[in-house]
Amino acid sequence: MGKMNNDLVQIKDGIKYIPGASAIVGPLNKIINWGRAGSIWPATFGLACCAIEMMVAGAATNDLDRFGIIFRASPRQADCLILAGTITKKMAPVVRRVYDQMPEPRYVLAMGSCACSGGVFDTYSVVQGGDEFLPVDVYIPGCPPRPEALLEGLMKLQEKIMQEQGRWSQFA
Amino acid sequence: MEPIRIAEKLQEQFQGAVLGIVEHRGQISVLVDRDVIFDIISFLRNDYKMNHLNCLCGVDNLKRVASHHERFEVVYQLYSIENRTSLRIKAQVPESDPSVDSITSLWTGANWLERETYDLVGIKFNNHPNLKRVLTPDDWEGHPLRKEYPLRGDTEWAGLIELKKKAIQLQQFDFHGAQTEQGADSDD
Amino acid sequence: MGLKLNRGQILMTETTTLDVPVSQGDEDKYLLKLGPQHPATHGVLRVDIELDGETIIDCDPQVGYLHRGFEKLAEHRTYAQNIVLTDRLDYIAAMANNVGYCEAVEKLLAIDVPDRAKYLRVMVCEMSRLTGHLLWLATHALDIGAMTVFLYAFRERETLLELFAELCGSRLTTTYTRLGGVRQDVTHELMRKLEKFVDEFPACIEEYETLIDTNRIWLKRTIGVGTISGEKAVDLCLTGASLRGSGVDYDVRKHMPYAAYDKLDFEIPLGETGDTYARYRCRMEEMRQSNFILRQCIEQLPPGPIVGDDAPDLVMPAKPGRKVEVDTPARKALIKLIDDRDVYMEGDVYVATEVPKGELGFYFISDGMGRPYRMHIRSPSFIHIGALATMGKGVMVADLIAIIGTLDVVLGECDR
Amino acid sequence: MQILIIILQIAVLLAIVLLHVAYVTYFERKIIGHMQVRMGPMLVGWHGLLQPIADGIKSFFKEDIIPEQADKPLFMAAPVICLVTMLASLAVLPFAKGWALADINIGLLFIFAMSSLASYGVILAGWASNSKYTFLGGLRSMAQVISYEIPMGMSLIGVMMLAGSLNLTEIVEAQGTSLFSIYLFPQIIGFFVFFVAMLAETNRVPFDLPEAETELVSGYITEYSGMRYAMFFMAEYIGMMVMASIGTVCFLGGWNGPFAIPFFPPFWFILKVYGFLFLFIWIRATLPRYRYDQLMALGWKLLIPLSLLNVVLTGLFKILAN
Amino acid sequence: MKVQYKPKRNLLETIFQVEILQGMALTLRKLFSPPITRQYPLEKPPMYPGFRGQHALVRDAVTNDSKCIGCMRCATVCPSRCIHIQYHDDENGKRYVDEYSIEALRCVFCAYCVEVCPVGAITMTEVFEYSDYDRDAIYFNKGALLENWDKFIEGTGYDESYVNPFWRPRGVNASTLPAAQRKSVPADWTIEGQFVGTKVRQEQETEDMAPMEESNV
Repeated sequence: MGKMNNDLVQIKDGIKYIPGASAIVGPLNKIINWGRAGSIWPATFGLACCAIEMMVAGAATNDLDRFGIIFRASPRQADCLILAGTITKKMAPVVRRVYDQMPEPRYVLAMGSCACSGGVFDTYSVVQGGDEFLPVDVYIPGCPPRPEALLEGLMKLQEKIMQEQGRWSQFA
Repeated sequence: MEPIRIAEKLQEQFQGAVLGIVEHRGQISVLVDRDVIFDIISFLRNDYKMNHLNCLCGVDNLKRVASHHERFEVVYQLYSIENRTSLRIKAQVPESDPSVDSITSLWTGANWLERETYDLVGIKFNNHPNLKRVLTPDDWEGHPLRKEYPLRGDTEWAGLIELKKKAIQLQQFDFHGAQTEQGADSDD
Repeated sequence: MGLKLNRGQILMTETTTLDVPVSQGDEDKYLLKLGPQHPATHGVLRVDIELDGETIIDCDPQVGYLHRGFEKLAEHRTYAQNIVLTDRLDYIAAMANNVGYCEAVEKLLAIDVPDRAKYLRVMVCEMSRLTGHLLWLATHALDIGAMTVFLYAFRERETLLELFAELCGSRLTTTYTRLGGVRQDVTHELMRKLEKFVDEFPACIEEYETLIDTNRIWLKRTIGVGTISGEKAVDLCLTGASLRGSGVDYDVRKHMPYAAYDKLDFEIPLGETGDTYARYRCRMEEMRQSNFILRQCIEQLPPGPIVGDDAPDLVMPAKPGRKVEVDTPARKALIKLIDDRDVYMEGDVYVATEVPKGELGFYFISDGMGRPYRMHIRSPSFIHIGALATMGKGVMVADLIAIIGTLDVVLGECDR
Repeated sequence: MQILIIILQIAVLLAIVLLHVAYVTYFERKIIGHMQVRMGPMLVGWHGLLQPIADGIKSFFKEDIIPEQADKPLFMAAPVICLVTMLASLAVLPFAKGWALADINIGLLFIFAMSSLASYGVILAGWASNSKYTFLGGLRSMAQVISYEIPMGMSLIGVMMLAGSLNLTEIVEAQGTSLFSIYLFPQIIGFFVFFVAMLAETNRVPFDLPEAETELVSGYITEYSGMRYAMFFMAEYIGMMVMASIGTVCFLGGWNGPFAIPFFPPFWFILKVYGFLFLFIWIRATLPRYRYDQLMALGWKLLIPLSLLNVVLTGLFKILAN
Repeated sequence: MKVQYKPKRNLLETIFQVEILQGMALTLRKLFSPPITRQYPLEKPPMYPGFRGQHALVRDAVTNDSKCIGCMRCATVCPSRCIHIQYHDDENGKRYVDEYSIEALRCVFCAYCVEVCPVGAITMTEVFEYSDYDRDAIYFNKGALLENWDKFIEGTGYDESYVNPFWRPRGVNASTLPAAQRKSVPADWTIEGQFVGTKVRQEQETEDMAPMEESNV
């Protein structure tokens, strides 16, 4: 990592580029981001109530497949982790492990009050928010959010992906 | 047969062991000594066809111990599918030795209910085949449904502390985490 | 550059396989931990199985991955606030839980419910039974590999959920009942939609049955799988369709009628063989019966208020019938009032209701305060998963998946 | 010069086939979607037409994880074996008269050999990943392929007997004399056995046990990510196309149009292949999945006797006809 | 009642796979039937009054501020304890609400706060799309809650007369409600206009008719 840094010029915090390469890198970036945004595959990972609404979002009425989103059972092939439900303390290490098994680039959506902040369950056995141990990209409020709200969150995530610069994990 | 008749019959059969009969909203509960609990329940099961175990749970009587006999209680709700009668048995369990006899030999299904009671209230069941925690992690401290246990727990579970440490440690391998770290490097 | 390597190393120290680390056992035996992240475990169930080839020698379900401390939390909230918690218990059929909870608290505190509210409760109960059974059918079929049934079942479920949203503003977590009644009355339009649904639903059941009912693969996967005799089922404390599939006639709606069930006409379908197919048939029949009950509700809904006169206020656990002062100064004082006031009688009740999964019982102890002293939930799923240890022995991996599906468990209710 | 032409031919064939593979996945999602009263891909490109390309780009730029405990060389070799063998079997397929890269005399045998080799890739993937699910998936796949190669080969013996050749071009040409100039009707039992075995061979529903999602997560590909996963995916779909092509060649008269309608011959060929693929997708949308032992029983107890019966009947038919 | 099984298939049905073909015919039929999918970003789902969505404080047209009187009933009844109110009383005993904030990410959307509010100050709107990259953006203070109301009114065409069914529960006697909540509502929200079972209605009608007939005679 250290040697790579010398070639990179930092524009602002978190954004760097190789001087002179922008003619190639720019369009490539756009294409990659477009590809990623167009095929977000979340891991099949339901935790609690919100998982049911997540299933509804994948069913015929809302059909996540329209966005190119299909659920993958194995985290190795997933791009996105939807925290759909309450994360208990017993479950938290497992959630983290699933996240660790996902290949870069990976994104996390916290769906619903419980995943965002623990919700009504301010008790001994519930983690107060998924962001205590995971980098959450999008927070979706609701208890549970409507399936459309999940779609909206995923569209927010797509917007975020489209703005990324140089997240090419294969070659990073 | 009316539940109250059964309760009276119990009082007859197990003299001294039945500590009282309480009625609330038409439901009869029988307070019994914990030593005879297995006999009483197998008696009910065999002689009165109380073949369905609705519910088995532990109660901590810390805050109302004055009006009751002992610190803990194990509540058995029995129902007879044939006769359509139900009866509640409450075994009194002292704080000094919180244990009762297991009824897993009568109902296989009681296995998990007893484990749950052990897990959450901390009452031990003698002769239980596999008495370990079921809902909380194995290395959990304390029994959450005891009255002195605070709602948010008194100590943090070791597993979560470890996880948070690991999360911070792994942050540098994350895309955003890695970038901020790189930024820090290039400043040097 | 180093990103890949470093992450791999850290992964290695933590785990060698995709799943939870596995202890080294016998050479012949093969230990597999299905879950908690597994597509067929309906959430976060973990089943540790010991395999010999594809046959399961030992099966040990592990739960608690969704243990949220319901019973403890309920002791710290008022009776009215706990209705909100029951939504999240069996989140597939939240209405049925609401009704079960309120029936229990009303019995404990002796609150009367008007007739109309009783009928409305039955109505939403049966609607949620349909949603529950449809979700069961969908996931059960998906587990066995028939993916289209999943989407067809969700199509009808969606109609019901939208009806819930119209009735009480939320699709899943309904919070519909109140102590002493229900929160909202139905509108004419809602009932028109419901009537349309009731008319169309039998054809939809036919559709599912066309796909799987006589399909040879479905028959092979379900007949003779997970067989339990009636005696064994009672011994395992099973309830609901899992029990009735074995021919034991026990349904709380008939045995201890609550709400308006004693005024309605319906039958309890019973299986004979006690295998997965019998349970499947039972649930399909139950859906038809529920549809029939819904039609009766539409016909017989009596006029009148939806909340009883002695229903307690939401904020103040006042004595029944007592008028509540609106402008009590501050929250602290309010909370103190709630805690101190000796409003209810001491005592305990156990009230069972029939939810889609089986018998849902609430055991309450009141010490006279505005909050329950102890609330125990007899959750059918917890006991059903307990039975999985017995039923899962000696079958194949694929059968275990079918058995988990047929027991119809939901982890939110199991772990509480 | 000869070599250059061949290389050019290979390149053109690969490009066409890979494009078809990409769009077969699109059609599968679309058709299954509509069968399930939903829509399938809609928003990436017009009616989701760019969906396969987006998937491809994403997979290519995805991090490539090799589990630390995995057997690295084998782990990396497995997807390559799968893909290469499947691509190699494309070489002998006659898309029209004379339109085969290698018009060899043992065409059928070559394809069998290659499809058996591909299952080595699957087994290696299952073993090398060093994970429980992949291992079980690999085992299931091994048993399945062994038991279904036999009925598949035997079901085609009837075709070979009728055509008197193993060369695919000759098989197509030999069908000219048959009813409707296809072997489907004289070989109806053989076709049935072949079709079932074909489903099993390509791991499609109702025989998708090696990658049964609800049982083994993703079976043998559980540990693969990014491009390696995409290679398995492509291999699976090329496998489907190859099998469909054999079905077309052996039972449906290859490039010959119905009632001898003259038209661009590869059109008929591709149309028939797509007919098979549609059937694959249609079955996937309808049927549940067999259990492992039932699958074995079906293969050994039903399909093999049936295919033997077919051989006997074909033999009798040939004798009587002569 | 014993469950009924369909008859076992006979040999002919086994050979020709009739039941599988029936299933396949069904899926083929569905292939050509219109999909039920709602194309979400273009087509919004139908919303009904009383959907429990984003929170808002009703803006009072007169004072241009919230109607909240700081009675703390909502904060008390909230099961997830996500409402925080700060207020001060002046010398005359009049109460001023300084800050009213809702931690929307902790809220369980039960609408108890709406139901208990005596003045109809807080409401739940029909907005549900407000996810964000930032957790703080979904912590609503008083200004944000008032803005939510403005946005809701603007977007949906409702005006001041919007009645949330949780303020004014359907089928409840209006006289039992606080004055602020006695708004005019559609007829079938009142007890008089409520839906009555079809059979019950018929019976009522015949009963009503009967005396009339008698009087006619």
